[in-house]
Amino acid sequence: MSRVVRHQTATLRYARPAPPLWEVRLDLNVAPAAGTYLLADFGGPVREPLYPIEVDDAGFVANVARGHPATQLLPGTSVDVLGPLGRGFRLDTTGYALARLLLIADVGSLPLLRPLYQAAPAVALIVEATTRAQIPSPTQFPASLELTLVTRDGSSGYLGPIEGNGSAPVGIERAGARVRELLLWTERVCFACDPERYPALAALVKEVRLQPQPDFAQAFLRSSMPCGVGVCDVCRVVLPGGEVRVCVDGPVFDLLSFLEL
Amino acid sequence: MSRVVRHQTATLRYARPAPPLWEVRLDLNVAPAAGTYLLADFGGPVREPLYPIEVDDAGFVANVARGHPATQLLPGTSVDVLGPLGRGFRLDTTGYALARLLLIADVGSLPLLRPLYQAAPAVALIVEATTRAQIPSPTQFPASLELTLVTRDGSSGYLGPIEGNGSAPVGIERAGARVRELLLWTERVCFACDPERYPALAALVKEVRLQPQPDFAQAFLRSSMPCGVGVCDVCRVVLPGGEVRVCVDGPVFDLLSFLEL
Amino acid sequence: MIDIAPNHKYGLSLKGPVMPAAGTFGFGDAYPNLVDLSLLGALVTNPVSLRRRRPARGRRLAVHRDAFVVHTGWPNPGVRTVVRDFREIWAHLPVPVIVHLLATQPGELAQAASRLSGLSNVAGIELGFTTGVSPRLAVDLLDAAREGDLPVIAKVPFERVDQLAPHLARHGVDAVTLMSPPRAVLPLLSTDPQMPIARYLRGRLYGRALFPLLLNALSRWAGKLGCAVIACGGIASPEEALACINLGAAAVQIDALLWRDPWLLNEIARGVGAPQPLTKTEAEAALREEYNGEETL
Amino acid sequence: MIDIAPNHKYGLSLKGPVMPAAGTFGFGDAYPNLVDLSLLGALVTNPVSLRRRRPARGRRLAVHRDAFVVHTGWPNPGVRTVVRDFREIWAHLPVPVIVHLLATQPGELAQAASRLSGLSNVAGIELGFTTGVSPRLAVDLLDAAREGDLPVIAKVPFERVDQLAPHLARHGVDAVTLMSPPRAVLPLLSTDPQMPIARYLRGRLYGRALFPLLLNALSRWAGKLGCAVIACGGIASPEEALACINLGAAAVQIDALLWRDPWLLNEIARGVGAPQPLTKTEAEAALREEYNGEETL
Ligand SMILES: Cc1cc2nc3c(=O)[nH]c(=O)nc-3n(C[C@H](O)[C@H](O)[C@H](O)COP(=O)(O)OP(=O)(O)OC[C@H]3O[C@@H](n4cnc5c(N)ncnc54)[C@H](O)[C@@H]3O)c2cc1C
Ligand SMILES: Cc1cc2nc3c(=O)[nH]c(=O)nc-3n(C[C@H](O)[C@H](O)[C@H](O)COP(=O)(O)OP(=O)(O)OC[C@H]3O[C@@H](n4cnc5c(N)ncnc54)[C@H](O)[C@@H]3O)c2cc1C
Ligand SMILES: Cc1cc2nc3c(=O)[nH]c(=O)nc-3n(C[C@H](O)[C@H](O)[C@H](O)COP(=O)(O)O)c2cc1C
Ligand SMILES: Cc1cc2nc3c(=O)[nH]c(=O)nc-3n(C[C@H](O)[C@H](O)[C@H](O)COP(=O)(O)O)c2cc1C
Ligand code: FES
Ligand code: FES
Repeated sequence: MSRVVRHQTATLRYARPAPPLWEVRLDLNVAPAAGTYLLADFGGPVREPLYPIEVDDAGFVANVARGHPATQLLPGTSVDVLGPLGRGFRLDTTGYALARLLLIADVGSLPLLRPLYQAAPAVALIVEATTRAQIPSPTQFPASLELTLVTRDGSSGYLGPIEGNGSAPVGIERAGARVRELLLWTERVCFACDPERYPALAALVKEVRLQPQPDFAQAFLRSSMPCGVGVCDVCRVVLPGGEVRVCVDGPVFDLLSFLEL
Repeated sequence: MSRVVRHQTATLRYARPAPPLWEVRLDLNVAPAAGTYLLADFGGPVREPLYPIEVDDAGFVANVARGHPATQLLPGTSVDVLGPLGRGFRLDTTGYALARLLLIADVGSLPLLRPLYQAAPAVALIVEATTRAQIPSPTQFPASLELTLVTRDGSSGYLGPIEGNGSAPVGIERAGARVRELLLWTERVCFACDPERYPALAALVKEVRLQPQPDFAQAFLRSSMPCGVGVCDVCRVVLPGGEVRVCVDGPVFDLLSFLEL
Repeated sequence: MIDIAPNHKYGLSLKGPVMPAAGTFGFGDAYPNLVDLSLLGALVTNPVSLRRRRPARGRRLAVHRDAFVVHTGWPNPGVRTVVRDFREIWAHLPVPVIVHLLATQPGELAQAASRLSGLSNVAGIELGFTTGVSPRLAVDLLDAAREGDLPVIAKVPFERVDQLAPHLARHGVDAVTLMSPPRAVLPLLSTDPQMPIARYLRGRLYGRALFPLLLNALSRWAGKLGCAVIACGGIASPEEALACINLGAAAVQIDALLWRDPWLLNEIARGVGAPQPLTKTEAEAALREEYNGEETL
Repeated sequence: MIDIAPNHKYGLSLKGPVMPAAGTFGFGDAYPNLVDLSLLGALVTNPVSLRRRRPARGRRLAVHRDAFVVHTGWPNPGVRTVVRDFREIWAHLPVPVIVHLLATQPGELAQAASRLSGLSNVAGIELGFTTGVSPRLAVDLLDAAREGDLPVIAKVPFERVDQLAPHLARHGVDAVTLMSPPRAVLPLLSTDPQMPIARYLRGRLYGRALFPLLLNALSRWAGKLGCAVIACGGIASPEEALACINLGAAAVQIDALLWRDPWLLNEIARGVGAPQPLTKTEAEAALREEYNGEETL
């Protein structure tokens, strides 16, 4: 379990509104992989996790809430960070390069999957929102991405929920068949949704793929993480598949850990 | 006792080192008179007093400690201030303009008297330091000021203490005679010294002037002042002349309030 | 109107739930232009004793990050002089006055309380106890204060809430203020490098960190005492005041944080309006601890 | 060397006065490159119970300015698994290990304590009590823990210091840690505008504001118990550690503030060196309250 914990000084490049949140960019020597995180000291009594939503060689971009102290910092300010920490998305453990990747997200958690948009030659993305107005404009996605839109009220795209079944009103199509099709097509699927949905989503994957390989489906789990190294137990949760600490065992878990037995 | 309390927004003009302290300049609509103060909000849980050491129509300069949060502020930052508060030096209560003014200070408290350097046609200043090295260069004083230097070790100027008596080693002159001469010459004397010396200084004034008018001799008293309006009792002290609150009854008191009976 | 002493013959009715805490706002005349008293529920005076008390000596304030320690010894000129100097001002205030009395000795307290009877617009007494007061003495002091005819609120020291609040409630106190500030100690740094910590200051602790401790006290006692509870300790926003009222506080006192921002009193009064506390069931639900099963195996 | 258990047959000798607090540093392997353990006096483990404990559910952290509330329910896999997983690591640490045991029931505690006997480099037990523990149960727990052969330190809940510290000292505890964190409550804000405060979180309070409360506890008890006192609560600098040692603390624990700055442990260890507490007379002088005479007239 013992692992080296990196301590870095990042440089704030900019902080700008990206409604309803803000975006901050930090320059950094060792940039975080998708699904990992950094614990940043913004002056509060505990560090705060920053999850990368864009990554390049020189650093990364993360979202923070409006009014967050980071939004008040001037470009060039040094920020003390621990990390990258945690286990991110695992795309290359099978020994061969991934050809097809499926991403599934609530619109609120969608940015967490952004670093994966070009992680394979063919990437499909299913985004679910409550209603049409919440769905980002298609111009915000790379053209290479195969996009499937789902709304809970059927006001745009397929009728959700993704994990749901049953019939739809005339003229509206249920997401179910499309989701199943993509689940059969893909080599890996990465989720970023409200965790309360993971048990049902796990059941869906299990149903479609029968015997999915470990890590075939991966799910991102958010948590308060004051320590990041597994000592404080604030992020320790009981999943159906066993007790885990989000900070070191996650934040990305095998979706099947959420499968209720 | 009831009085209006002014609430202003000052603008920080600059913060720069003035060893061993820092100097901050604040622009302000109603600038403080010598011996009064402002209570500024620099983000701590209590406001902090700022005493003016230079005043003009557009604002004032004050000293703060090294590392004080004000030293980290950028020019143009707004600072929330209450005041001016308190009773400052009183130079014009006798109905005619003051012609001769004497200032007496420890070298540490000297800046507090700086706003009085040109408060009368003839101003004399007695500065006392422990040793020669502490005395500021004479070029730092206006040429119009009649300067008397006193050191506690006789290494420069007269041999202190100001309130002391007794003979001096050959070649060194005691401050006593010079101080008495200036006390007889002046119409008012303003002190900024370690308050433990005020009882002895009061006795000296009393001895030289016999029946000094009220406020002939005035003494500046420093204190923690979290409220500034007389409600918290943190600054309430018992002087031989009665119980006072430094924030509203001072910070400048009749020196004779310190006279032990 | 909120009646925080419904069992008292006069009651103690407040137009709103916000008031200053004893020792933070003086006797009513200190912030004439910065605070609109008419928005408040009551004025709580600075502490008063029967006899004059002198101020403590030496350093009396120490700041530590977000908190600070104050030690004054509660100087005051004694109840007779306070009444003489302020009765006219109190009579003309737009809110009722609650006089905070320092409670040390029952005989003296009874004398002090009786001096407050019949004063125009003086509507209640709040008692301040020393931290070490025994439960028996606390009740004797309560009884002494009730020899005057005003409703009596007991302000309970932080360290003694669990012991004294239910005890005083059983003995018929009209209301309880939770809580007077914790005792705390901070070093006073000296400039002597050989002996950097030559002195410590012991006193009352103020600051925003009191708020989570206050909520804990409220969650344990508000709604369970059979009398009104007034919340006091580090409240600095309308949201924080509402968090107290939700847990069952009938009113809130704003403490030494108002030295920095006196207008906080009005901001909070405007922000909370005339709030409704949660029902008992709602409050219990809001406080329910979530466990994932207890020890197994 | 500082012996914090001089009356125990083995004693408990520390190379230096600085250690992590229980629950903040894990079991010894979490910060391999950020903390040089050899600079510390001891390692205090996370809390361990006889049986496995499950984590609490729901939100478990709430931050309020300079302070924060944590609620975990002290999950741990039980003493048998902890010993199995960490005994090898402990045996090779450059500092002695003090295992923190959650003390609820004497029989269980005796079993847990006996599992620690004879483990290489395990040099002591620190007991954690629930806030509401009765003095009698606390002593029964102490006696149970002593059925193992290790020195026993009692970590006393903040709210109960005055009651439990002298009581446990009279009953022969080897050392006392002042203090385990206060219980506190914070609102958990929701996004529902109709019901902005739908939940509250109750838990342990951490942050720098604990420090003035810790110094108060130390000033009341360190040097007066006849046993060693370890200071714990919001210590965040060598100066603050020295302020505790001056008042008579034999050692200091750094608590949850080290999650932000793990290197604080080493910084404080380097900064305090091998300090000498003040003599009793010096400490009394440093704490003397300065009054300007009591009530007059
Ligand atoms: C010369 C002199 C003048 C004084 N003048 C004043 C004055 O002007 N104003 C003033 O307010 N006080 C004054 N005091 C009182 C002072 O502040 C203390 O309250 C008093 O000294 C009692 O202290 P102690 O040492 O007896 O006990 P302390 O240790 O102070 O405790 C007093 C009692 O409170 C209990 N107690 C204290 N803290 C706690 C806690 N955290 N938890 C539970 N119980 C606690 C103790 O068990 C004890 O019973 C004066 C004291 C002296 C000696
Ligand atoms: C279903 C369930 C599961 C639980 N699981 C866990 C768990 O996993 N981990 C865990 O740690 N705890 C657990 N607890 C215990 C919980 O945290 C409380 O300690 C327990 O509920 C006792 O609370 P209470 O309501 O009886 O009294 P509380 O109000 O919590 O107080 C308990 C005792 O402490 C005293 N006390 C509390 N606060 C103070 C104070 N400030 N000053 C003085 N005395 C005080 C009280 O007087 C009382 O005697 C669990 C409780 C329940 C109901
Ligand atoms: C008459 C009297 C009344 C007191 N009332 C209180 C009180 O209401 N709250 C409190 O915290 N302490 C109270 N104390 C006890 C404290 O020891 C302390 O004196 C008081 O809080 C004033 O704080 P200070 O002396 O540190 O300024 C009281 C003490 C005396 C002598
Ligand atoms: C076995 C046991 C041991 C406990 N030990 C402590 C302790 O050492 N310090 C403390 O503040 N509370 C202690 N508590 C009591 C608290 O109720 C609380 O459960 C504990 O502090 C853990 O905090 P949390 O549950 O809020 O995370 C203990 C509770 C139990 C059940
Ligand atoms: S964040 Fe502390 S254990 Fe995971
Ligand atoms: S500063 Fe508050 S009374 Fe003087």
